[in-house]
Amino acid sequence: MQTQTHVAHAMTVTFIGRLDAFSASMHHAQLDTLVQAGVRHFVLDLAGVEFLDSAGLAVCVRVLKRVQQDDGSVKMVLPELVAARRILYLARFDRIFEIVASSAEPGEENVYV
Amino acid sequence: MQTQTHVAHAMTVTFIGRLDAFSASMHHAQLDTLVQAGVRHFVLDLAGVEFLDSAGLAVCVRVLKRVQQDDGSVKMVLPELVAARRILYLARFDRIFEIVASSAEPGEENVYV
Amino acid sequence: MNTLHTNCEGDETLRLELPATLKYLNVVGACVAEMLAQVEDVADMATLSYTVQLGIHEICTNIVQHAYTQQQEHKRIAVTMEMRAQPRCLCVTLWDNGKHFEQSEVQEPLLDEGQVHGYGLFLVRNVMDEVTYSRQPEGNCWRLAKKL
Amino acid sequence: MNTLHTNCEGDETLRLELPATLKYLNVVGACVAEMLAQVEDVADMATLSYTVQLGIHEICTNIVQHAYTQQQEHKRIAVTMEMRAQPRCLCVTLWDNGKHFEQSEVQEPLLDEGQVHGYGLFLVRNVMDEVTYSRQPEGNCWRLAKKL
Ligand SMILES: Nc1ncnc2c1ncn2[C@@H]1O[C@H](COP(=O)(O)OP(=O)(O)O)[C@@H](O)[C@H]1O
Ligand SMILES: Nc1ncnc2c1ncn2[C@@H]1O[C@H](COP(=O)(O)OP(=O)(O)O)[C@@H](O)[C@H]1O
Repeated sequence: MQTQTHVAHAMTVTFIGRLDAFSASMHHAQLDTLVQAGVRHFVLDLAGVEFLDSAGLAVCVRVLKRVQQDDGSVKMVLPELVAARRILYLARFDRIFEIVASSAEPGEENVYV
Repeated sequence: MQTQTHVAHAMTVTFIGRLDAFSASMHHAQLDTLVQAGVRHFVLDLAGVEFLDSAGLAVCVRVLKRVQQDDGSVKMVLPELVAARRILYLARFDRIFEIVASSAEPGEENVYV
Repeated sequence: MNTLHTNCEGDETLRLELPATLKYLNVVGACVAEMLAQVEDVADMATLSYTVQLGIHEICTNIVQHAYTQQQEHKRIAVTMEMRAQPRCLCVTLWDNGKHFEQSEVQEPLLDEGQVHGYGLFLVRNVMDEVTYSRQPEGNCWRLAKKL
Repeated sequence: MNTLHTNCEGDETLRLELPATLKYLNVVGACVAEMLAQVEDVADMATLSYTVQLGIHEICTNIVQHAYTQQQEHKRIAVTMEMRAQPRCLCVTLWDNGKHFEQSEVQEPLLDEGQVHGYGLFLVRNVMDEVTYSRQPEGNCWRLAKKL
């Protein structure tokens, strides 16, 4: 995992599998570590998420609230799974996050969680 | 499904998914229909079987016993799933049936069940 | 509202009783998925199955994280599931012996701001057709139903 | 032989109770699979999970097809599952209220001839580490265990 103290460009965090109450505390900790390491701009890539619950939604909002204080930003790649995408729309995440088509930008840094 | 009364060459019957107590009565009926339609030589293709239980084993043996009386034969393609293959070896199916590598012979007749 | 749930404890009922810990909740989801897998002629079963699993899962995580927070022992969840006909629906009841739920203490999530909690019951109400909570002599009782 | 099964009804036990019909047996398999999916450091979990599911499934189909053949009502199966440590194993108990099982009436399958029935208990004994049947005041009791 990246730990340098100044990161100007966006860090892509790729979630695979379940993003739920069981994994939430681990994901919180991982994102906190990145924020502490200086990351202020995130792309949360949920394309490969198979199960997303309210705790998973909270994981995303929490990192947004933290970096917003520091003029940071959080973009989001929606899950491929239609049902999971619907949950994000229900919670109006398309209004809270900037939705991007894909996180694949060459040269970008990437963390898999 | 084929229903002609004289079938000299082998009929391949391809099983997909579960071959178990729940599906056994349906599979019995399908194989019976083929025997009644005159089929005496079978290739039971279990390559795509995901779950096989004792009732599934019995389905295979029953068709063998039926056609053996009439100089018929039953060959078998083993499941790709290692665990299912082990069950067949446990029951010594490699001694009862002629195991063949694949049922793909051009021009052969094929039934999916 | 609560019309789907009448007489939901017949011979076709499936019961599951498990420790109220997050790690076992996948088992509940798997049971629901298998019960729904047998239902035929549903247009988008993958999405339906996901949302029903989610609804039940949210009630379970709430039981683990809110009803049983103060309690040390005897933390169990009992779940009954039943497929019903006319109207075709899945009825699910969840029981716990933890703290009571107080609807009056719950605030609707402020969706436009984003919430760090408070999405759970909001999602449940949105994905299920019936959601009721009641205190019973046997414990807290959540009834969910989804038309299929 | 029956050493793995002592004290198998603790706080970590998962219970499932369901109609004794073939169509619900997938649910039992799905529960077992999810419980095993949480176990780490098993060399070939896919094969292990399959064989444990098979062992439990065979006992269930026997209950449906033999214990409950004559009975019309109250045909239920109760299953308890528990992961244990030292030695690490999955302990499963299955209960029914049907006809008693008579070991003396069971013949070993003649493997070299091929059998149209009789493979069930043979497979169970081969894939599980412990298999015992007993009559209890509560009903027929099958205990299975598999080391992990
Ligand atoms: N089963 C429960 N028992 C007691 N209180 C509950 C229960 N479920 C929910 N609550 C209360 O309702 C609030 C809202 O729950 P919910 O919408 O699921 O969001 P969250 O769990 O993220 O707080 C909780 O914060 C809690 O105070
Ligand atoms: N749960 C049970 N209750 C009563 N009898 C049983 C039970 N399980 C097995 N049996 C008896 O043992 C025999 C052998 O069972 P099994 O090896 O599973 O093969 P199969 O079910 O194919 O006959 C059955 O035919 C039945 O007579």
